[in-house]
Amino acid sequence: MPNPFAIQTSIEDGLAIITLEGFVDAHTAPQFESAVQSEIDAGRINLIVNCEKLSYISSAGLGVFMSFVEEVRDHGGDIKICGLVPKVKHTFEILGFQDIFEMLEDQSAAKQKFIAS
Amino acid sequence: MPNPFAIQTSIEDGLAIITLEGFVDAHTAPQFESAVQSEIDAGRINLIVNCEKLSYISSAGLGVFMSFVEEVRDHGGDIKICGLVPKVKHTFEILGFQDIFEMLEDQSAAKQKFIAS
Amino acid sequence: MAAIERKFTLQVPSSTENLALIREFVTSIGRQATLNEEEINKLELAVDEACANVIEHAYGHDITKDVSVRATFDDERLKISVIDEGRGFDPTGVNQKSLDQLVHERRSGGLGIRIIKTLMDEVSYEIEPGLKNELHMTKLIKK
Amino acid sequence: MAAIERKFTLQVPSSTENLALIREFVTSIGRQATLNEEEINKLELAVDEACANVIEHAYGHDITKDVSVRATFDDERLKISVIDEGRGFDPTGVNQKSLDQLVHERRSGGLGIRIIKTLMDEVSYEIEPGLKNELHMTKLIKK
Ligand SMILES: Nc1ncnc2c1ncn2[C@@H]1O[C@H](COP(=O)(O)OP(=O)(O)O)[C@@H](O)[C@H]1O
Ligand SMILES: Nc1ncnc2c1ncn2[C@@H]1O[C@H](COP(=O)(O)OP(=O)(O)O)[C@@H](O)[C@H]1O
Repeated sequence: MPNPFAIQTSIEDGLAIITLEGFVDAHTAPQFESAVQSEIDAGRINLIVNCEKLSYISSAGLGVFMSFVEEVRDHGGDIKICGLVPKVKHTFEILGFQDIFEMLEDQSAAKQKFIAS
Repeated sequence: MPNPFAIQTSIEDGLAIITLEGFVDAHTAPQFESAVQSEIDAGRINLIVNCEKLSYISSAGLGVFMSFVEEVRDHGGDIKICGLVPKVKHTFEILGFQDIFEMLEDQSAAKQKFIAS
Repeated sequence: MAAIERKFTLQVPSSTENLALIREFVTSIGRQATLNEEEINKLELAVDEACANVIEHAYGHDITKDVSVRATFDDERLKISVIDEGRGFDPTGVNQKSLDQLVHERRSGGLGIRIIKTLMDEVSYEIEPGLKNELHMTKLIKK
Repeated sequence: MAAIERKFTLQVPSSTENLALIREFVTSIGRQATLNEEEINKLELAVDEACANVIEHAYGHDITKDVSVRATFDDERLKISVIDEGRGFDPTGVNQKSLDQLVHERRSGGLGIRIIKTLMDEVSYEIEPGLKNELHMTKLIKK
Protein backbone atom coordinates (compact mmCIF):
# COMPACT_ATOMS: atom_id res chain seq x y z
CA MET A 1 0.00 0.00 0.00
CA PRO A 2 2.49 2.66 -1.02
CA ASN A 3 -0.21 5.19 -1.90
CA PRO A 4 -3.37 4.24 -0.05
CA PHE A 5 -5.20 7.52 -0.43
CA ALA A 6 -5.15 10.68 -2.49
CA ILE A 7 -7.64 13.46 -3.06
CA GLN A 8 -7.73 16.24 -5.65
CA THR A 9 -10.13 19.09 -6.25
CA SER A 10 -10.59 21.01 -9.47
CA ILE A 11 -13.15 23.54 -10.65
CA GLU A 12 -14.67 23.07 -14.11
CA ASP A 13 -17.51 25.20 -15.46
CA GLY A 14 -18.28 26.32 -11.92
CA LEU A 15 -18.59 22.74 -10.67
CA ALA A 16 -16.30 21.42 -7.93
CA ILE A 17 -14.87 18.07 -8.93
CA ILE A 18 -13.40 16.07 -6.07
CA THR A 19 -11.42 13.05 -7.23
CA LEU A 20 -10.83 10.26 -4.73
CA GLU A 21 -8.13 7.64 -5.10
CA GLY A 22 -7.37 4.52 -3.07
CA PHE A 23 -9.02 3.85 0.29
CA VAL A 24 -11.51 6.06 2.06
CA ASP A 25 -11.82 4.61 5.55
CA ALA A 26 -12.01 6.03 9.08
CA HIS A 27 -8.37 7.06 8.71
CA THR A 28 -8.64 9.02 5.48
CA ALA A 29 -12.30 10.15 5.54
CA PRO A 30 -11.45 13.34 7.52
CA GLN A 31 -9.42 14.56 4.53
CA PHE A 32 -12.37 13.92 2.25
CA GLU A 33 -14.65 15.71 4.69
CA SER A 34 -12.48 18.80 4.80
CA ALA A 35 -12.18 18.88 1.01
CA VAL A 36 -15.98 18.96 0.71
CA GLN A 37 -16.23 21.51 3.51
CA SER A 38 -13.75 23.80 1.72
CA GLU A 39 -15.82 23.80 -1.44
CA ILE A 40 -18.99 24.59 0.44
CA ASP A 41 -17.22 27.33 2.41
CA ALA A 42 -16.13 28.79 -0.92
CA GLY A 43 -19.77 28.89 -1.97
CA ARG A 44 -19.61 25.97 -4.39
CA ILE A 45 -22.72 23.87 -3.97
CA ASN A 46 -22.57 21.78 -7.14
CA LEU A 47 -20.14 18.97 -6.42
CA ILE A 48 -19.10 15.92 -8.40
CA VAL A 49 -17.21 13.21 -6.55
CA ASN A 50 -15.21 11.25 -9.11
CA CYS A 51 -14.68 7.71 -7.77
CA GLU A 52 -13.00 6.09 -10.79
CA LYS A 53 -9.84 5.43 -8.80
CA LEU A 54 -11.55 4.77 -5.49
CA SER A 55 -10.87 1.16 -4.57
CA TYR A 56 -12.53 0.96 -1.15
CA ILE A 57 -14.95 2.90 1.00
CA SER A 58 -16.23 2.24 4.51
CA SER A 59 -19.05 3.93 6.41
CA ALA A 60 -16.72 6.73 7.47
CA GLY A 61 -16.49 7.74 3.81
CA LEU A 62 -20.18 7.23 3.15
CA GLY A 63 -20.86 9.48 6.12
CA VAL A 64 -19.23 12.39 4.32
CA PHE A 65 -21.77 12.09 1.51
CA MET A 66 -24.64 11.76 4.02
CA SER A 67 -23.71 14.72 6.15
CA PHE A 68 -23.36 17.34 3.39
CA VAL A 69 -26.02 16.51 0.86
CA GLU A 70 -28.95 18.23 2.61
CA GLU A 71 -26.95 21.38 3.10
CA VAL A 72 -26.06 21.76 -0.57
CA ARG A 73 -29.57 20.80 -1.67
CA ASP A 74 -31.03 23.43 0.69
CA HIS A 75 -29.06 25.95 -1.35
CA GLY A 76 -30.15 24.50 -4.67
CA GLY A 77 -26.99 22.48 -5.27
CA ASP A 78 -26.22 18.78 -5.28
CA ILE A 79 -23.56 16.15 -4.77
CA LYS A 80 -23.36 13.67 -7.66
CA ILE A 81 -21.22 10.59 -7.68
CA CYS A 82 -19.52 9.17 -10.77
CA GLY A 83 -17.26 6.38 -11.93
CA LEU A 84 -17.87 3.86 -9.16
CA VAL A 85 -16.05 0.56 -9.68
CA PRO A 86 -18.29 -2.47 -9.00
CA LYS A 87 -16.85 -3.28 -5.56
CA VAL A 88 -17.37 0.26 -4.29
CA LYS A 89 -20.73 0.62 -6.01
CA HIS A 90 -21.87 -2.45 -4.15
CA THR A 91 -21.05 -0.80 -0.81
CA PHE A 92 -23.12 2.26 -1.71
CA GLU A 93 -26.00 0.04 -2.77
CA ILE A 94 -26.01 -2.12 0.35
CA LEU A 95 -27.02 0.98 2.26
CA GLY A 96 -29.49 2.30 -0.26
CA PHE A 97 -27.44 5.30 -1.40
CA GLN A 98 -28.84 4.91 -4.93
CA ASP A 99 -32.18 6.21 -3.60
CA ILE A 100 -30.61 9.43 -2.36
CA PHE A 101 -27.69 10.13 -4.68
CA GLU A 102 -27.41 10.25 -8.42
CA MET A 103 -24.65 7.93 -9.60
CA LEU A 104 -23.34 8.50 -13.09
CA GLU A 105 -21.10 6.45 -15.33
CA ASP A 106 -18.38 9.04 -15.66
CA GLN A 107 -17.47 12.64 -15.03
CA SER A 108 -18.82 13.98 -18.29
CA ALA A 109 -22.20 12.35 -17.65
CA ALA A 110 -22.22 13.94 -14.20
CA LYS A 111 -21.35 17.36 -15.62
CA GLN A 112 -24.07 16.95 -18.23
CA LYS A 113 -26.60 16.33 -15.46
CA PHE A 114 -25.70 19.56 -13.71
CA ILE A 115 -25.75 21.57 -16.91
CA ALA A 116 -29.11 20.08 -17.97
CA SER A 117 -30.75 20.91 -14.64
CA MET B 1 -2.72 -9.06 -3.46
CA PRO B 2 -5.20 -10.33 -6.03
CA ASN B 3 -2.50 -11.68 -8.31
CA PRO B 4 0.60 -12.27 -6.24
CA PHE B 5 2.43 -14.51 -8.67
CA ALA B 6 2.41 -15.49 -12.31
CA ILE B 7 4.91 -17.22 -14.58
CA GLN B 8 5.02 -17.58 -18.35
CA THR B 9 7.44 -19.32 -20.67
CA SER B 10 7.92 -18.63 -24.36
CA ILE B 11 10.50 -19.74 -26.90
CA GLU B 12 12.04 -17.11 -29.16
CA ASP B 13 14.92 -17.82 -31.54
CA GLY B 14 15.63 -21.02 -29.64
CA LEU B 15 15.93 -19.16 -26.34
CA ALA B 16 13.63 -19.98 -23.43
CA ILE B 17 12.19 -16.82 -21.97
CA ILE B 18 10.70 -17.20 -18.51
CA THR B 19 8.73 -14.16 -17.39
CA LEU B 20 8.11 -13.72 -13.67
CA GLU B 21 5.41 -11.51 -12.24
CA GLY B 22 4.63 -10.51 -8.67
CA PHE B 23 6.25 -12.25 -5.68
CA VAL B 24 8.74 -15.08 -5.80
CA ASP B 25 9.00 -16.31 -2.23
CA ALA B 26 9.16 -19.72 -0.53
CA HIS B 27 5.52 -20.22 -1.50
CA THR B 28 5.83 -19.56 -5.22
CA ALA B 29 9.50 -20.47 -5.89
CA PRO B 30 8.63 -24.15 -6.54
CA GLN B 31 6.63 -23.08 -9.61
CA PHE B 32 9.61 -21.10 -10.85
CA GLU B 33 11.86 -24.06 -10.20
CA SER B 34 9.71 -26.45 -12.19
CA ALA B 35 9.44 -23.98 -15.07
CA VAL B 36 13.24 -23.87 -15.32
CA GLN B 37 13.46 -27.63 -14.91
CA SER B 38 11.01 -28.15 -17.80
CA GLU B 39 13.10 -26.07 -20.14
CA ILE B 40 16.27 -27.92 -19.23
CA ASP B 41 14.48 -31.26 -19.59
CA ALA B 42 13.42 -30.16 -23.06
CA GLY B 43 17.07 -29.53 -23.90
CA ARG B 44 16.91 -25.75 -23.77
CA ILE B 45 19.99 -24.46 -22.04
CA ASN B 46 19.88 -20.80 -23.01
CA LEU B 47 17.45 -19.15 -20.62
CA ILE B 48 16.41 -15.56 -20.11
CA VAL B 49 14.52 -14.75 -16.95
CA ASN B 50 12.53 -11.58 -17.57
CA CYS B 51 11.98 -9.82 -14.26
CA GLU B 52 10.32 -6.60 -15.44
CA LYS B 53 7.14 -7.41 -13.54
CA LEU B 54 8.83 -9.11 -10.61
CA SER B 55 8.13 -7.01 -7.53
CA TYR B 56 9.74 -9.14 -4.82
CA ILE B 57 12.17 -12.04 -4.48
CA SER B 58 13.42 -13.87 -1.40
CA SER B 59 16.23 -16.40 -1.08
CA ALA B 60 13.87 -19.19 -2.16
CA GLY B 61 13.69 -17.53 -5.56
CA LEU B 62 17.39 -16.71 -5.68
CA GLY B 63 18.05 -20.37 -4.94
CA VAL B 64 16.45 -21.35 -8.25
CA PHE B 65 19.02 -19.28 -10.13
CA MET B 66 21.85 -20.71 -8.00
CA SER B 67 20.92 -24.33 -8.37
CA PHE B 68 20.59 -24.46 -12.17
CA VAL B 69 23.28 -22.16 -13.50
CA GLU B 70 26.19 -24.61 -13.29
CA GLU B 71 24.20 -27.29 -15.04
CA VAL B 72 23.33 -25.16 -18.05
CA ARG B 73 26.84 -23.73 -18.21
CA ASP B 74 28.29 -27.26 -18.18
CA HIS B 75 26.35 -27.78 -21.39
CA GLY B 76 27.46 -24.50 -22.92
CA GLY B 77 24.31 -22.61 -22.04
CA ASP B 78 23.54 -19.80 -19.61
CA ILE B 79 20.85 -18.15 -17.51
CA LYS B 80 20.68 -14.39 -18.04
CA ILE B 81 18.52 -12.05 -16.01
CA CYS B 82 16.85 -8.95 -17.40
CA GLY B 83 14.59 -6.07 -16.45
CA LEU B 84 15.18 -6.03 -12.68
CA VAL B 85 13.36 -3.20 -10.91
CA PRO B 86 15.59 -1.39 -8.37
CA LYS B 87 14.12 -3.05 -5.28
CA VAL B 88 14.63 -6.55 -6.66
CA LYS B 89 18.01 -5.71 -8.16
CA HIS B 90 19.13 -4.64 -4.72
CA THR B 91 18.26 -8.08 -3.32
CA PHE B 92 20.36 -9.79 -6.00
CA GLU B 93 23.24 -7.45 -5.30
CA ILE B 94 23.22 -7.89 -1.52
CA LEU B 95 24.20 -11.48 -2.14
CA GLY B 96 26.72 -10.81 -4.90
CA PHE B 97 24.68 -12.28 -7.75
CA GLN B 98 26.10 -9.66 -10.11
CA ASP B 99 29.43 -11.53 -9.95
CA ILE B 100 27.87 -14.75 -11.17
CA PHE B 101 24.97 -13.71 -13.40
CA GLU B 102 24.71 -11.33 -16.30
CA MET B 103 21.97 -8.80 -15.65
CA LEU B 104 20.69 -6.92 -18.67
CA GLU B 105 18.45 -3.88 -19.01
CA ASP B 106 15.74 -5.60 -20.98
CA GLN B 107 14.82 -8.71 -22.90
CA SER B 108 16.20 -7.56 -26.23
CA ALA B 109 19.58 -6.76 -24.65
CA ALA B 110 19.58 -10.25 -23.11
CA LYS B 111 18.72 -11.87 -26.46
CA GLN B 112 21.45 -9.84 -28.11
CA LYS B 113 23.98 -11.21 -25.61
CA PHE B 114 23.07 -14.79 -26.44
CA ILE B 115 23.16 -14.16 -30.17
CA ALA B 116 26.51 -12.38 -29.94
CA SER B 117 28.12 -15.21 -27.98
CA MET C 1 -12.68 -36.30 7.85
CA ALA C 2 -13.06 -32.84 9.34
CA ALA C 3 -10.76 -30.19 7.94
CA ILE C 4 -8.07 -28.83 10.21
CA GLU C 5 -9.13 -25.56 11.77
CA ARG C 6 -6.74 -22.76 10.94
CA LYS C 7 -6.23 -19.93 13.38
CA PHE C 8 -5.01 -16.38 12.87
CA THR C 9 -4.49 -13.50 15.29
CA LEU C 10 -3.59 -9.88 14.73
CA GLN C 11 -3.10 -7.39 17.53
CA VAL C 12 -2.36 -3.74 16.75
CA PRO C 13 -2.44 -0.37 18.52
CA SER C 14 -5.84 1.28 18.51
CA SER C 15 -5.36 3.70 15.63
CA THR C 16 -7.24 4.15 12.38
CA GLU C 17 -3.81 4.00 10.74
CA ASN C 18 -3.99 0.24 11.28
CA LEU C 19 -7.32 -0.31 9.54
CA ALA C 20 -5.58 -0.90 6.19
CA LEU C 21 -3.45 -3.63 7.76
CA ILE C 22 -6.50 -5.19 9.41
CA ARG C 23 -8.18 -5.30 6.00
CA GLU C 24 -5.13 -6.99 4.44
CA PHE C 25 -5.20 -9.53 7.24
CA VAL C 26 -8.86 -10.29 6.76
CA THR C 27 -8.78 -10.50 2.97
CA SER C 28 -5.81 -12.84 3.10
CA ILE C 29 -7.73 -15.14 5.44
CA GLY C 30 -10.88 -14.91 3.32
CA ARG C 31 -8.89 -16.00 0.30
CA GLN C 32 -7.39 -18.95 2.16
CA ALA C 33 -10.85 -19.93 3.33
CA THR C 34 -11.83 -20.01 -0.39
CA LEU C 35 -14.48 -17.32 -0.10
CA ASN C 36 -15.25 -15.70 -3.44
CA GLU C 37 -14.28 -12.07 -4.12
CA GLU C 38 -17.73 -10.74 -3.27
CA GLU C 39 -17.77 -12.53 0.09
CA ILE C 40 -14.22 -11.35 0.80
CA ASN C 41 -15.29 -7.76 0.13
CA LYS C 42 -18.13 -8.13 2.62
CA LEU C 43 -15.87 -9.62 5.25
CA GLU C 44 -13.33 -6.86 4.74
CA LEU C 45 -15.92 -4.12 5.19
CA ALA C 46 -17.62 -5.72 8.20
CA VAL C 47 -14.35 -6.18 10.08
CA ASP C 48 -13.18 -2.68 9.17
CA GLU C 49 -16.42 -1.28 10.62
CA ALA C 50 -16.08 -3.38 13.77
CA CYS C 51 -12.51 -2.25 14.35
CA ALA C 52 -13.23 1.39 13.52
CA ASN C 53 -15.95 1.26 16.19
CA VAL C 54 -13.52 -0.10 18.74
CA ILE C 55 -10.91 2.54 17.92
CA GLU C 56 -13.42 5.37 18.00
CA HIS C 57 -16.03 4.35 20.57
CA ALA C 58 -14.56 1.67 22.83
CA TYR C 59 -11.24 3.46 23.26
CA GLY C 60 -11.92 7.04 22.14
CA HIS C 61 -8.81 7.10 19.92
CA ASP C 62 -6.36 6.09 22.65
CA ILE C 63 -3.40 4.66 20.75
CA THR C 64 -1.93 3.06 23.88
CA LYS C 65 -4.77 0.51 23.76
CA ASP C 66 -4.85 -2.61 21.59
CA VAL C 67 -7.33 -4.00 19.11
CA SER C 68 -7.29 -7.76 18.51
CA VAL C 69 -8.74 -9.62 15.60
CA ARG C 70 -8.96 -13.41 15.78
CA ALA C 71 -10.05 -15.62 12.95
CA THR C 72 -10.54 -19.33 12.49
CA PHE C 73 -11.92 -21.24 9.58
CA ASP C 74 -12.61 -24.77 8.49
CA ASP C 75 -14.49 -26.10 5.46
CA GLU C 76 -17.81 -24.70 6.56
CA ARG C 77 -17.43 -21.38 8.28
CA LEU C 78 -15.09 -18.52 8.91
CA LYS C 79 -15.40 -17.05 12.39
CA ILE C 80 -13.88 -13.74 13.20
CA SER C 81 -13.84 -11.88 16.51
CA VAL C 82 -12.87 -8.32 17.27
CA ILE C 83 -11.77 -7.90 20.86
CA ASP C 84 -11.20 -4.81 22.98
CA GLU C 85 -10.83 -3.92 26.64
CA GLY C 86 -12.61 -0.62 26.29
CA ARG C 87 -15.72 0.94 27.66
CA GLY C 88 -18.22 -1.41 26.07
CA PHE C 89 -21.82 -0.55 25.23
CA ASP C 90 -25.27 -2.04 25.03
CA PRO C 91 -25.74 -3.14 21.44
CA THR C 92 -29.48 -3.68 21.98
CA GLY C 93 -29.76 -0.03 22.98
CA VAL C 94 -28.48 1.33 19.69
CA ASN C 95 -31.43 2.47 17.62
CA GLN C 96 -31.02 2.06 13.92
CA LYS C 97 -32.22 5.02 11.95
CA SER C 98 -33.09 4.87 8.29
CA LEU C 99 -30.71 6.37 5.77
CA ASP C 100 -33.29 9.09 5.06
CA GLN C 101 -33.35 10.06 8.72
CA LEU C 102 -29.56 10.10 9.00
CA VAL C 103 -29.27 12.28 5.91
CA HIS C 104 -31.98 14.55 7.21
CA GLU C 105 -30.15 14.93 10.53
CA ARG C 106 -26.89 15.55 8.64
CA ARG C 107 -25.29 12.71 10.51
CA SER C 108 -21.95 11.42 9.34
CA GLY C 109 -22.29 8.15 11.26
CA GLY C 110 -24.74 5.54 12.33
CA LEU C 111 -24.19 2.95 9.61
CA GLY C 112 -21.49 0.73 11.08
CA ILE C 113 -23.49 -1.80 13.05
CA ARG C 114 -26.06 -2.07 10.26
CA ILE C 115 -23.29 -2.86 7.79
CA ILE C 116 -21.86 -5.54 10.04
CA LYS C 117 -25.27 -7.18 10.54
CA THR C 118 -26.11 -6.97 6.85
CA LEU C 119 -22.86 -8.43 5.60
CA MET C 120 -22.17 -11.23 8.05
CA ASP C 121 -24.22 -14.40 8.50
CA GLU C 122 -24.12 -14.42 12.31
CA VAL C 123 -23.27 -11.55 14.65
CA SER C 124 -23.16 -11.50 18.44
CA TYR C 125 -21.66 -9.30 21.14
CA GLU C 126 -20.17 -10.36 24.47
CA ILE C 127 -19.69 -7.24 26.58
CA GLU C 128 -17.81 -6.90 29.87
CA PRO C 129 -17.09 -3.16 30.03
CA GLY C 130 -13.43 -2.33 30.75
CA LEU C 131 -12.52 -6.01 30.82
CA LYS C 132 -13.21 -7.65 27.53
CA ASN C 133 -15.69 -6.88 24.81
CA GLU C 134 -15.97 -9.28 21.91
CA LEU C 135 -17.83 -8.98 18.68
CA HIS C 136 -18.21 -12.39 17.06
CA MET C 137 -19.00 -12.62 13.38
CA THR C 138 -19.45 -15.66 11.18
CA LYS C 139 -19.45 -16.11 7.45
CA LEU C 140 -20.66 -19.40 6.05
CA ILE C 141 -18.50 -20.84 3.32
CA LYS C 142 -20.62 -21.86 0.35
CA LYS C 143 -19.28 -24.66 -1.78
CA MET D 1 9.69 12.84 26.60
CA ALA D 2 10.07 9.26 25.43
CA ALA D 3 7.78 8.17 22.61
CA ILE D 4 5.09 5.65 23.38
CA GLU D 5 6.14 2.18 22.40
CA ARG D 6 3.77 0.64 19.90
CA LYS D 7 3.24 -3.10 19.84
CA PHE D 8 2.03 -5.40 17.07
CA THR D 9 1.49 -9.15 16.99
CA LEU D 10 0.62 -11.49 14.16
CA GLN D 11 0.10 -15.22 14.59
CA VAL D 12 -0.61 -17.43 11.58
CA PRO D 13 -0.55 -21.14 10.69
CA SER D 14 2.86 -22.37 9.62
CA SER D 15 2.42 -22.28 5.85
CA THR D 16 4.35 -20.47 3.14
CA GLU D 17 0.94 -19.26 1.96
CA ASN D 18 1.09 -16.79 4.86
CA LEU D 19 4.43 -15.24 3.97
CA ALA D 20 2.75 -12.58 1.83
CA LEU D 21 0.57 -11.56 4.78
CA ILE D 22 3.59 -11.50 7.09
CA ARG D 23 5.32 -9.16 4.62
CA GLU D 24 2.29 -6.85 4.54
CA PHE D 25 2.32 -6.80 8.33
CA VAL D 26 5.98 -5.93 8.51
CA THR D 27 5.95 -3.26 5.81
CA SER D 28 2.97 -1.59 7.42
CA ILE D 29 4.85 -1.41 10.72
CA GLY D 30 8.02 -0.20 9.02
CA ARG D 31 6.07 2.62 7.45
CA GLN D 32 4.53 3.60 10.79
CA ALA D 33 7.97 3.55 12.36
CA THR D 34 9.00 6.07 9.65
CA LEU D 35 11.66 3.84 8.10
CA ASN D 36 12.47 4.85 4.54
CA GLU D 37 11.52 2.59 1.61
CA GLU D 38 14.96 1.00 1.41
CA GLU D 39 14.95 0.12 5.10
CA ILE D 40 11.41 -1.22 4.82
CA ASN D 41 12.48 -3.46 1.96
CA LYS D 42 15.31 -4.85 4.09
CA LEU D 43 13.01 -5.47 7.03
CA GLU D 44 10.48 -7.18 4.78
CA LEU D 45 13.07 -9.54 3.33
CA ALA D 46 14.74 -10.35 6.66
CA VAL D 47 11.44 -11.23 8.34
CA ASP D 48 10.30 -13.25 5.34
CA GLU D 49 13.52 -15.28 5.52
CA ALA D 50 13.16 -15.79 9.26
CA CYS D 51 9.56 -17.00 8.92
CA ALA D 52 10.32 -19.18 5.89
CA ASN D 53 13.01 -20.87 8.00
CA VAL D 54 10.52 -21.53 10.80
CA ILE D 55 7.94 -22.95 8.40
CA GLU D 56 10.47 -25.13 6.62
CA HIS D 57 13.04 -26.08 9.24
CA ALA D 58 11.54 -25.58 12.69
CA TYR D 59 8.21 -27.19 11.80
CA GLY D 60 8.92 -29.12 8.59
CA HIS D 61 5.84 -27.68 6.85
CA ASP D 62 3.36 -28.73 9.55
CA ILE D 63 0.42 -26.39 9.03
CA THR D 64 -1.10 -27.25 12.42
CA LYS D 65 1.74 -25.27 14.05
CA ASP D 66 1.83 -21.50 14.49
CA VAL D 67 4.34 -18.82 13.58
CA SER D 68 4.27 -15.61 15.62
CA VAL D 69 5.75 -12.28 14.68
CA ARG D 70 5.95 -9.57 17.33
CA ALA D 71 7.07 -6.05 16.69
CA THR D 72 7.55 -2.97 18.82
CA PHE D 73 8.96 0.38 17.92
CA ASP D 74 9.65 3.75 19.45
CA ASP D 75 11.57 6.73 18.09
CA GLU D 76 14.88 4.95 18.01
CA ARG D 77 14.49 1.33 17.11
CA LEU D 78 12.14 -1.22 15.64
CA LYS D 79 12.41 -4.63 17.29
CA ILE D 80 10.91 -7.65 15.69
CA SER D 81 10.84 -11.22 16.93
CA VAL D 82 9.87 -14.40 15.13
CA ILE D 83 8.74 -17.08 17.53
CA ASP D 84 8.16 -20.81 17.06
CA GLU D 85 7.76 -23.89 19.21
CA GLY D 86 9.53 -26.14 16.77
CA ARG D 87 12.65 -28.23 16.81
CA GLY D 88 15.16 -25.42 17.19
CA PHE D 89 18.77 -25.53 16.02
CA ASP D 90 22.20 -24.30 16.90
CA PRO D 91 22.71 -21.10 14.95
CA THR D 92 26.45 -21.07 15.74
CA GLY D 93 26.73 -24.48 14.08
CA VAL D 94 25.48 -23.29 10.69
CA ASN D 95 28.47 -22.79 8.45
CA GLN D 96 28.11 -20.02 5.93
CA LYS D 97 29.32 -20.94 2.49
CA SER D 98 30.25 -18.41 -0.15
CA LEU D 99 27.88 -17.85 -3.05
CA ASP D 100 30.48 -19.44 -5.36
CA GLN D 101 30.50 -22.60 -3.26
CA LEU D 102 26.72 -22.79 -3.11
CA VAL D 103 26.47 -22.38 -6.86
CA HIS D 104 29.18 -24.97 -7.38
CA GLU D 105 27.30 -27.44 -5.17
CA ARG D 106 24.08 -26.61 -7.03
CA ARG D 107 22.44 -25.73 -3.74
CA SER D 108 19.11 -23.97 -3.80
CA GLY D 109 19.42 -22.81 -0.20
CA GLY D 110 21.86 -21.55 2.37
CA LEU D 111 21.31 -17.82 2.02
CA GLY D 112 18.58 -17.10 4.58
CA ILE D 113 20.56 -16.52 7.74
CA ARG D 114 23.16 -14.48 5.85
CA ILE D 115 20.41 -12.25 4.49
CA ILE D 116 18.96 -11.73 7.96
CA LYS D 117 22.35 -10.84 9.45
CA THR D 118 23.23 -8.55 6.55
CA LEU D 119 19.99 -6.63 6.56
CA MET D 120 19.27 -6.15 10.25
CA ASP D 121 21.30 -4.09 12.71
CA GLU D 122 21.15 -6.61 15.57
CA VAL D 123 20.30 -10.30 15.41
CA SER D 124 20.14 -12.85 18.22
CA TYR D 125 18.63 -16.27 18.77
CA GLU D 126 17.09 -17.69 21.95
CA ILE D 127 16.60 -21.40 21.47
CA GLU D 128 14.69 -23.85 23.69
CA PRO D 129 13.96 -26.74 21.32
CA GLY D 130 10.29 -27.81 21.25
CA LEU D 131 9.39 -25.11 23.75
CA LYS D 132 10.11 -21.70 22.38
CA ASN D 133 12.60 -20.47 19.85
CA GLU D 134 12.92 -16.77 19.28
CA LEU D 135 14.82 -14.86 16.66
CA HIS D 136 15.19 -11.24 17.73
CA MET D 137 16.03 -8.63 15.13
CA THR D 138 16.49 -4.88 15.50
CA LYS D 139 16.52 -2.09 12.99
CA LEU D 140 17.74 1.30 14.15
CA ILE D 141 15.62 4.21 13.04
CA LYS D 142 17.77 6.92 11.52
CA LYS D 143 16.48 10.44 11.75
N1 LIG E 1 -17.16 -1.31 19.94
C1 LIG E 1 -17.96 -0.34 20.48
N2 LIG E 1 -17.71 0.12 21.72
C2 LIG E 1 -18.47 1.09 22.27
N3 LIG E 1 -19.54 1.65 21.65
C3 LIG E 1 -19.84 1.24 20.40
C4 LIG E 1 -19.07 0.22 19.76
N4 LIG E 1 -19.61 0.01 18.54
C5 LIG E 1 -20.66 0.85 18.43
N5 LIG E 1 -20.82 1.58 19.55
C6 LIG E 1 -21.89 2.58 19.81
O1 LIG E 1 -22.95 2.34 18.89
C7 LIG E 1 -23.19 3.50 18.08
C8 LIG E 1 -23.57 3.11 16.66
O2 LIG E 1 -22.47 2.54 16.01
P1 LIG E 1 -22.40 2.45 14.43
O3 LIG E 1 -23.68 1.87 13.91
O4 LIG E 1 -21.18 1.74 14.04
O5 LIG E 1 -22.34 3.96 13.93
P2 LIG E 1 -21.17 5.04 14.18
O6 LIG E 1 -19.96 4.30 14.65
O7 LIG E 1 -20.98 5.67 12.87
O8 LIG E 1 -21.73 5.98 15.20
C9 LIG E 1 -21.92 4.32 18.17
O9 LIG E 1 -22.13 5.69 17.96
C10 LIG E 1 -21.43 4.01 19.59
O10 LIG E 1 -22.12 4.81 20.52
N1 LIG F 1 14.19 -21.45 12.53
C1 LIG F 1 14.97 -22.52 12.31
N2 LIG F 1 14.70 -23.68 12.93
C2 LIG F 1 15.46 -24.77 12.71
N3 LIG F 1 16.52 -24.79 11.88
C3 LIG F 1 16.85 -23.66 11.23
C4 LIG F 1 16.09 -22.47 11.40
N4 LIG F 1 16.64 -21.50 10.64
C5 LIG F 1 17.69 -22.06 10.02
N5 LIG F 1 17.84 -23.36 10.36
C6 LIG F 1 18.91 -24.26 9.92
O1 LIG F 1 19.99 -23.49 9.39
C7 LIG F 1 20.25 -23.84 8.02
C8 LIG F 1 20.65 -22.60 7.23
O2 LIG F 1 19.54 -21.72 7.12
P1 LIG F 1 19.51 -20.63 5.97
O3 LIG F 1 20.78 -19.87 5.99
O4 LIG F 1 18.27 -19.82 6.16
O5 LIG F 1 19.44 -21.41 4.61
P2 LIG F 1 18.28 -22.39 4.07
O6 LIG F 1 17.07 -22.14 4.88
O7 LIG F 1 18.10 -21.97 2.65
O8 LIG F 1 18.83 -23.77 4.22
C9 LIG F 1 18.97 -24.49 7.54
O9 LIG F 1 19.20 -25.37 6.47
C10 LIG F 1 18.48 -25.20 8.80
O10 LIG F 1 19.13 -26.43 8.96
